[in-house]
Amino acid sequence: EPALIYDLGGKFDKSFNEAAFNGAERWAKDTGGSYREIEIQSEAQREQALRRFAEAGFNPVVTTGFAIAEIMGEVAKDYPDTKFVNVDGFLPEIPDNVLLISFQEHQGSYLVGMLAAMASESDTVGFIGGMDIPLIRHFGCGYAQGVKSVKPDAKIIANMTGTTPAAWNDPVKGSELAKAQISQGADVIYAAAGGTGVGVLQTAADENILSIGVDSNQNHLHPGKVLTSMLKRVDVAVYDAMTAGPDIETGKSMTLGLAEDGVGYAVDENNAELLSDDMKAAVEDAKAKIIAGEISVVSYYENSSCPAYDF
Amino acid sequence: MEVMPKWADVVLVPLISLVLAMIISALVILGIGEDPWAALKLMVQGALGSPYGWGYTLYYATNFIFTGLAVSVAFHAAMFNIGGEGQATLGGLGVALVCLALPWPHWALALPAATLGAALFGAAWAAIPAYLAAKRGSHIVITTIMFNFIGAAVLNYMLVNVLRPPSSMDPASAKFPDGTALPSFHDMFSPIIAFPKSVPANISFLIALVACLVVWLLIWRTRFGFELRAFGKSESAAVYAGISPTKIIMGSMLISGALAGMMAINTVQGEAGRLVLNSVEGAGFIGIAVALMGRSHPAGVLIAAILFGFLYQGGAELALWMSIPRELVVVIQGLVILFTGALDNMVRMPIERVFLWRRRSRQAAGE
Amino acid sequence: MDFSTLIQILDSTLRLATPLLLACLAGLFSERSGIFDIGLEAKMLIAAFFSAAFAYSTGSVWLGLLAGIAASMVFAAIHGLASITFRGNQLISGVALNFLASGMTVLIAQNWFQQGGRTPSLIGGARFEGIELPFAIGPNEAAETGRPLSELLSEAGPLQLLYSELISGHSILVYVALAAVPATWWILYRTRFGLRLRAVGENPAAVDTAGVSVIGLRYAAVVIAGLLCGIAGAYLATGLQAGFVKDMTAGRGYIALAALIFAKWRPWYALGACLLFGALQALALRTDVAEAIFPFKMPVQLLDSLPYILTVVILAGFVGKAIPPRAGGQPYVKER
Amino acid sequence: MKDLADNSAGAAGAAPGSPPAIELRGISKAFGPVQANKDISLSVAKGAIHGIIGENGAGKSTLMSILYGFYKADRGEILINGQPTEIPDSQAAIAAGIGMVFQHFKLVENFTVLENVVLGAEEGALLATTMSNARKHLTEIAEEYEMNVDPDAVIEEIGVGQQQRVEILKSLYRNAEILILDEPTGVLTPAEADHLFRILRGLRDEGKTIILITHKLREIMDVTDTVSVMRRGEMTATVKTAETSPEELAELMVGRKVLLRVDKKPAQPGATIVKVENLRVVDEDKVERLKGVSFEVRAGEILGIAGVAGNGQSELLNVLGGITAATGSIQINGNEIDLTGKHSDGRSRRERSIAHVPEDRQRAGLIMDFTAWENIVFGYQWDPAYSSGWLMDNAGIRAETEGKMERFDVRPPHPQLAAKNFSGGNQQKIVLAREIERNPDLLLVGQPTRGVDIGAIEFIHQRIIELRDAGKAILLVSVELDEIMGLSDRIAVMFDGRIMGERLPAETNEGELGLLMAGVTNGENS
Ligand SMILES: Nc1ncnc2c1ncn2[C@@H]1O[C@H](COP(=O)(O)OP(=O)(O)OP(=O)(O)O)[C@@H](O)[C@H]1O
Ligand SMILES: Nc1ncnc2c1ncn2[C@@H]1O[C@H](COP(=O)(O)OP(=O)(O)OP(=O)(O)O)[C@@H](O)[C@H]1O
Ligand SMILES: [Mg+2]
Ligand SMILES: [Mg+2]
Repeated sequence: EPALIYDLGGKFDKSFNEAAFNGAERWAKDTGGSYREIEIQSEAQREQALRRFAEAGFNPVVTTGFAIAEIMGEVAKDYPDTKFVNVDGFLPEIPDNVLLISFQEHQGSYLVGMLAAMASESDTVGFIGGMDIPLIRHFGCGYAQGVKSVKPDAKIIANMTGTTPAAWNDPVKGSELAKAQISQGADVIYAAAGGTGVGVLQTAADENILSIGVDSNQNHLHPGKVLTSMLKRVDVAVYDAMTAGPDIETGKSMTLGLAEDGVGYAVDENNAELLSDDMKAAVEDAKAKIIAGEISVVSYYENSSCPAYDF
Repeated sequence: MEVMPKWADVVLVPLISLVLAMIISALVILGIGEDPWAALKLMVQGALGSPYGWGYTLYYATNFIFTGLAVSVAFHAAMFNIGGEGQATLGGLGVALVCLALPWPHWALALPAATLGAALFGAAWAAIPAYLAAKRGSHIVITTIMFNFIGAAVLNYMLVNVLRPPSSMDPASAKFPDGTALPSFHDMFSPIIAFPKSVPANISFLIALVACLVVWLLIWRTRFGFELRAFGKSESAAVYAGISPTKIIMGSMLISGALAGMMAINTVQGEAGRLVLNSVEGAGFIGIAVALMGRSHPAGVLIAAILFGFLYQGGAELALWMSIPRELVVVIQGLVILFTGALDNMVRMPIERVFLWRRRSRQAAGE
Repeated sequence: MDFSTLIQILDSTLRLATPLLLACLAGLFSERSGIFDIGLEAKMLIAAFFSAAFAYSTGSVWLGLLAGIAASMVFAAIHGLASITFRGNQLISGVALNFLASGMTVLIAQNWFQQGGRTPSLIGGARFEGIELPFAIGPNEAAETGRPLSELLSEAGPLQLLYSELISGHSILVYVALAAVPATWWILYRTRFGLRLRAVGENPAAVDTAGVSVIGLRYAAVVIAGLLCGIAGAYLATGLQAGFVKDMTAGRGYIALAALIFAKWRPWYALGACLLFGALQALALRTDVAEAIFPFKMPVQLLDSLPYILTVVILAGFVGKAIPPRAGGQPYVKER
Repeated sequence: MKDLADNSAGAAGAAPGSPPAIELRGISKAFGPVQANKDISLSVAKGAIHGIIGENGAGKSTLMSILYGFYKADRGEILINGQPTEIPDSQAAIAAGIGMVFQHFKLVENFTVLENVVLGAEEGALLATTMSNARKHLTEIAEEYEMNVDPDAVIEEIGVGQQQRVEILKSLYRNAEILILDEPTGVLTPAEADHLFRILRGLRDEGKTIILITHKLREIMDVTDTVSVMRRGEMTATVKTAETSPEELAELMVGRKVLLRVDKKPAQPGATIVKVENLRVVDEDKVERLKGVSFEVRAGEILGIAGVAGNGQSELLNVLGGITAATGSIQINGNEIDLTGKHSDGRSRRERSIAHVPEDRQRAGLIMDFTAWENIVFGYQWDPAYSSGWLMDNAGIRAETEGKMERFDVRPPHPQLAAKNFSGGNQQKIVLAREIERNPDLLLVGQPTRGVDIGAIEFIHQRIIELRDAGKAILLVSVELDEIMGLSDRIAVMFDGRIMGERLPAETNEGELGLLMAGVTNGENS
């Protein structure tokens, strides 16, 4: 029986934890299996949950968020028979029973950035992040590169919601930021801000401009108003890990990018009319080139800086 | 003359209140379709039934002792310091800067230095609101609320732009040198009590206990404490007695801030070994509830802090084994605060009547 | 900063100030009667959830509003029970309610809607729409003339712009909040109830010996606070947003409390304080304006904390000592 | 029970045979374990002024609060004009025509006079008409009873005498037929008290019934028709005023003979202890409160400062006590002391052997929530004598407190009891014990016997005289002319921030002092 440990944001964070939850639910429904889960409430519970689940025989133990990776690396050594999987984390040395899954968010963001630039009439696009942390800059940086690749002179307005945990759950502030960006000319806004993003998408729909969702497919929230969503298939990763069960291949890290369909952009009936064939063609072309290595999207992580936007 | 014997007031009333809170919690648990009896057993077993449980319960309690004492000290001077969150945040920064500054050879050296760093930074974060309150009459509640937000921004900036090792994408400081690692309960008590290696409770708990004693001495046995309480009870009388309001406001708030800051040695140095975003996790606000419930007395704070530690660890066990949403734990915490802290008279009044009646009938019999 | 930017910032100010103002006035009623209320946050949050939940289920935002107000009043009644009837600690009661609201809303939301602790998005009549005042240039006029709104606005004179953009177009609750200021003032200073309310917060014994029920007055005040917080919460969830998201009040109750102290517990000052806080927050959203004003690139964290820093500066520089209602925070105990 | 009075007769204006205005039967009331009233019966004829006396804590206020519906009696019956009447709250009392002026006024401090009068008796839901009618009505009443107050004055800005008028006006505004006054003269000047009694007599002559609680036997003899004595919660006697004497009442009250006059030897003044020159104080509102005050007090003498409250006496005490900054000069034992800055606070004064018994024991002299032993060192907590090392020597302080409580006859003699649980007289004794036992060179005393029962007054006066006889200087401020005349060796009269003149008690009289207090001089001084 697998176990799933969510990061501090909780499983209803409108972001990758919720995606993980969705993946697990889908797995449970498809296989009829059951899994154990915990939403930790404090830093100290990370290690506690890992050990308790491992001791109780859950296998594999799947975790989300980079913050748990380090302690997971240490705990894993004490439980060689248990497999540990982490989404988003990084470890310099990976123990044999650990699998690290990370996503090339910048690539997905690059593609939605291209779409944003193509859809924009004002040549001004917005980005709203939850908090000024490297992960969010990473999203924003890929997005900015995508925008600039289509319209080198386009203006990018970026805002971060705040510095306290409330920053991820303040849709009202998200709305106001969106309005502020709209009044500065933005007509497409990409939100990477958890629950705050709900407000961004809402306001964009109300004000009749386009928005871009994040992590999971949020197109359905406002049909015809959400240009697309940057998909980060945490749900797939979790689904696959649970499906593989105790036999999952570990001792390595896996990077899921465009090539692996780990990231992407959402196309469905809700946004079919928003994406012209030209737009799709251009994006598909870029996607192929990125996979082929012809276009290199710079990751903010590489040297903590972004070529397309000065955070 | 008191109506009730002290034990009834100190033990019986809180106990019945707690039971009431538990009954309502049980109804909520029933409401979401789980078994309340099993949940209760799990909480008690998981939090108090083993060294493992105690190792976590006391870890959380340590945080709440520090922040609870912080609120209490200020409270005695009639200062409502809601800035514990921000002061503890800055305390964490202090600990991190100290721990990262030198290749500390041994924790026995690092601990006093880090404690000093935590206290200094926490006190510094309380100093501006205190100064404004003393000199400009600014309301301490507003300024400390504002400083909570500002503190969060400072920490965010420091972690993202200054303390984060270039190679790491995690908004957190580098790992502290090994020499700063504090002895955990496992290291400290291993031959006598078998705390598992992983429990986060550490020597900071003992420091917290010492802090309780020191605060008790400070408030009730020193001249400064005497003056502080006098000022808190009656500013006009304090002025008559020649007690300087500035001295008391500044002194009490600096001590309060220092205590809140010291919480960081438990979380930042003791548990995490590095500084992360939001390492305070609301303990500053819990400190308010702890201080109020503990009637601003160190002994009361200690008990209330352990109660909250129990709720945290018990809640974690619930979350681990019963797939109970963490919001339920928050609800239980709210109910416990409500019943033991705010609705205590609902229990006390009838009990008082019983005691009064017994006393009267005994007097009547005696006459 | 040009004129239209100014208007946009002011517009944003008004929206951000509205929930603060309602909560602040709620606190004003409660604290003027001698009952401290740090549970403003809780009441707003519970109201936000129930208003959204009922608006969604019934399709009527008005029923939602009523449900939100009712929920908020239930919380107010618990606060009253603890702090008036049982003479408990008012601060603890408020803290406890904040915990309860934060947990309950998500629990119930998940139980009812299974959408990750939030309500489904509200559409149509389940939301408060902006009201277009007469003669204002808005979507209606754009639809009639068949020309885009932005074009119409760009042709408008400054006054027309001010009227159309800033005054017109808000949801009805914004106007309710603004109207609540003179109403509060009038109730407080021009009615019997207000006279007694102010008296009970200063010296409950005076009210008691004058033959008026202290308990009744305080309950009334606390319930009015519930009403106003209910509107504030409903405005967040059904006016500004289209649904409930967990913890969506995001600390606004505490800011409202700060505004209340800032306003020295007076209605018109409360308007000023909330507008000021709203304006500072609105300004912090405008990186472009900040960059134009300040000659250097500001770290986002500094920009983000600017409202709080400025509040402290203003408080220290221009606002004198705030004297709370004298009987505030203490239960009325005649005999022990 | 010793019942010497025949209540149905005697009182002026009452028709023979009509039922008493007030009749209490078997009233009992306990506060938790404290039995404040035990089976009390009392009847007061219509149109009478009835006095109630008793030691601090005897239960007088409690009984009257029950009559006014503020407290609920545990047992007993109330009859108003012969009708059994339930009085569960003050509203019922007001409806029954009862008005009460409490010992501690029940006024909203930051409201105007008019608002306070109207509160609870508004005509309708809106204030506009209520206010204009009330203003008219209030002016009428005020004129009728010669109680001028400015209806728009804010309570906290007017004197206590005025505040008390507001309380009485409140009752009259509500058409009270029965008026209860609990220690109304405790804070009044003799002139104000005389005025009050004129009003009370006028009200009686109109047929209103009045109950007056006071500790001043002279007032009882002056104004009442009948008087009751309470002891330890019981009504021990009711007598006709005309048939008793102060000495008898005092004995009934305290249970022993009480010395009603101060007994002291002539003063033996020594060296000058304090020399004050040209003292000036400007308050926050830029009003000059002291306008150049000069005097000196020598060892072994008591300088009494007489004056109507609010003429600068409080400021004078506060400057000497280190609470208020001032200009001018003060020398203690020949040394100049700071009047502003760091070394002008209360502690610096205490270090120079100046002790201070403040006018307001509850707001300044005591921390009401502190225990008696904590209050015994309050203000002197820095003294090394009270510490051992870093910590305060609490056990030592408690032991010392026991001694002081015994010597000052503080009842109950429990050092652990909080100050708020002592009666007013005993609270005052705690303050005096603390200040006098420091054996200061200069003792500042403000209103030492305000609200204190006669047994305690006698005691307090004796202690002050003893300190004088030990060669210490004493500066006494009191609005009680009796007290000033009885205790002082010299009397200075203050008016409008200035000393109008100095008199020797033997060579002056109340009339002359009263004129000085009103600012009338015969060319002397400024
Ligand atoms: N509200 C109260 N709660 C508890 N005990 C009280 C209360 N009021 C009075 N008492 C107690 O009841 C007793 C009678 O008090 P009361 O105030 O009636 O005395 P009093 O005769 O008016 O005294 P004084 O002359 O000092 O005014 C005292 O022992 C007092 O401690
Ligand atoms: N609410 C109360 N709770 C407990 N004791 C009280 C309360 N109110 C008054 N008392 C006690 O009742 C006694 C008499 O109180 P009262 O109000 O008559 O004032 P007092 O102490 O006589 O003051 P003063 O003589 O200075 O006017 C005191 O012992 C006081 O401590
Ligand atoms: Mg009395
Ligand atoms: Mg008295």
